[in-house]
Amino acid sequence: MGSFELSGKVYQTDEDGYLVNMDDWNKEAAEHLAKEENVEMTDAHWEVVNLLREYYEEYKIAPMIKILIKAVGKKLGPDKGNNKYLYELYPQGPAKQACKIAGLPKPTGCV
Amino acid sequence: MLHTINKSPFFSNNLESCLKFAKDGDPIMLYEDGVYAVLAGTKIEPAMKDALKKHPVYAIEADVKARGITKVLEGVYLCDYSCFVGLVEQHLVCPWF
Amino acid sequence: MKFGILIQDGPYNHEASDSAYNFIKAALERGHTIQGVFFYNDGVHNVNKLMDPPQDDRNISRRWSELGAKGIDIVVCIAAAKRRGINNDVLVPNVRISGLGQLLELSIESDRLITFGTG
Amino acid sequence: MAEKEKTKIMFVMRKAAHGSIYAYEGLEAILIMGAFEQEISVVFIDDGVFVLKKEQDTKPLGVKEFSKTFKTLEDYDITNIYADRESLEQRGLTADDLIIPVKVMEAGEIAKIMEVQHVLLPF
Repeated sequence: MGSFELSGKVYQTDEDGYLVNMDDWNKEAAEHLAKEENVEMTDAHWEVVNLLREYYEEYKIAPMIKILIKAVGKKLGPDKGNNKYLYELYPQGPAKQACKIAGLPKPTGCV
Repeated sequence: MLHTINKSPFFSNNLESCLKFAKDGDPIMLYEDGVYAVLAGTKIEPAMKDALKKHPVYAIEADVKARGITKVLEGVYLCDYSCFVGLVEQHLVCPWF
Repeated sequence: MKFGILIQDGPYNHEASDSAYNFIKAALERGHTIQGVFFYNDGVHNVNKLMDPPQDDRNISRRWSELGAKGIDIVVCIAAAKRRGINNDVLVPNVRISGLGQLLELSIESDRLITFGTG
Repeated sequence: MAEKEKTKIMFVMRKAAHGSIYAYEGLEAILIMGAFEQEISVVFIDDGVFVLKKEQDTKPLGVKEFSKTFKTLEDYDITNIYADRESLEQRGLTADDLIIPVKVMEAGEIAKIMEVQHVLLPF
């Protein structure tokens, strides 16, 4: 468990740095989480993060990588719906890093 | 397909659902509280008698004895876990929980 | 034959653990192989070493540990375990925590998979 | 069984959504096991059909609204989803009341599909 503070607001995180309360999420928190992951947020990064949040809102689950690729392909076009593109944006794994930045719960990883 | 039932028919509809889906000739294994179905003289006796015409019905004897069930419906095979395993050797198992 | 065993409910509250154990014993006596035992849902409570039943009662977690010592793969689902506060620190010996992928593997590798639980 | 042959696994969902965890942990199992490209199917019988009821609002209860997660099954190419006609009818439901499309079938037809499975998992 940990926490960080931005503009006077405290954000609780779990042992892996994921936000404890999804509802705490905002752009500023996302920027902070990205920095921790050594990710420089560009429009392309935001596209994926926003898509993840929409996906969660609709399905109440963070998609695993295979499904994320499908969803990105459908929404943002086939040139983006592939492993290579997503790993360039999030080298440590798009499902893991982008989910964290998007403030989604940690993927269960029960595999 | 071997159907397994572990709930009393006086408590749940598992036996009822099982009988709806079971094909004639499919064996049924009653264990745990499922064995209350073999008690004679109850309100489900007619349904069980009907089931016994269509299915071989087994009940784990240890569960039957532990529950003081002495009046067992005719045609029910009282058996042990070795017999349960023997049925699983021959059939896909469909558990009704 | 190779049998896979799935256990969905906890010890003592319900007979499921006993039935599964009796089934496994009978299967071994008949010369079968137990490919693995997978604990899911409240079943994860079966292998908690903090279990301390009265002397005249069976110790359910010890039973599973003993089967594990015989070489049977005893697996606890990590997602179900985490949810219920079960981790490596409280596991009896000869049991491991792993993912649901193991249940899939058990389903594939066993000739029959049989489930015990409450429902 | 031949190495490349897919294993047929059917999830048999017979319990309602929030009174116990079976439906939710069953769904978690479907999603993880669905990722391994075996032949997964799901059948909703008895109170299991309530799991898919539209318009669930779990906010007041403070639990996850996981009925929505069933919509992701098609992303996993899990399209063999069945419901027992009589179970729906007895509960005053039709396929239109459900959050995802299902193949509504008679018990006898469902039993035939069950018979050809390698494993039946109850939730």
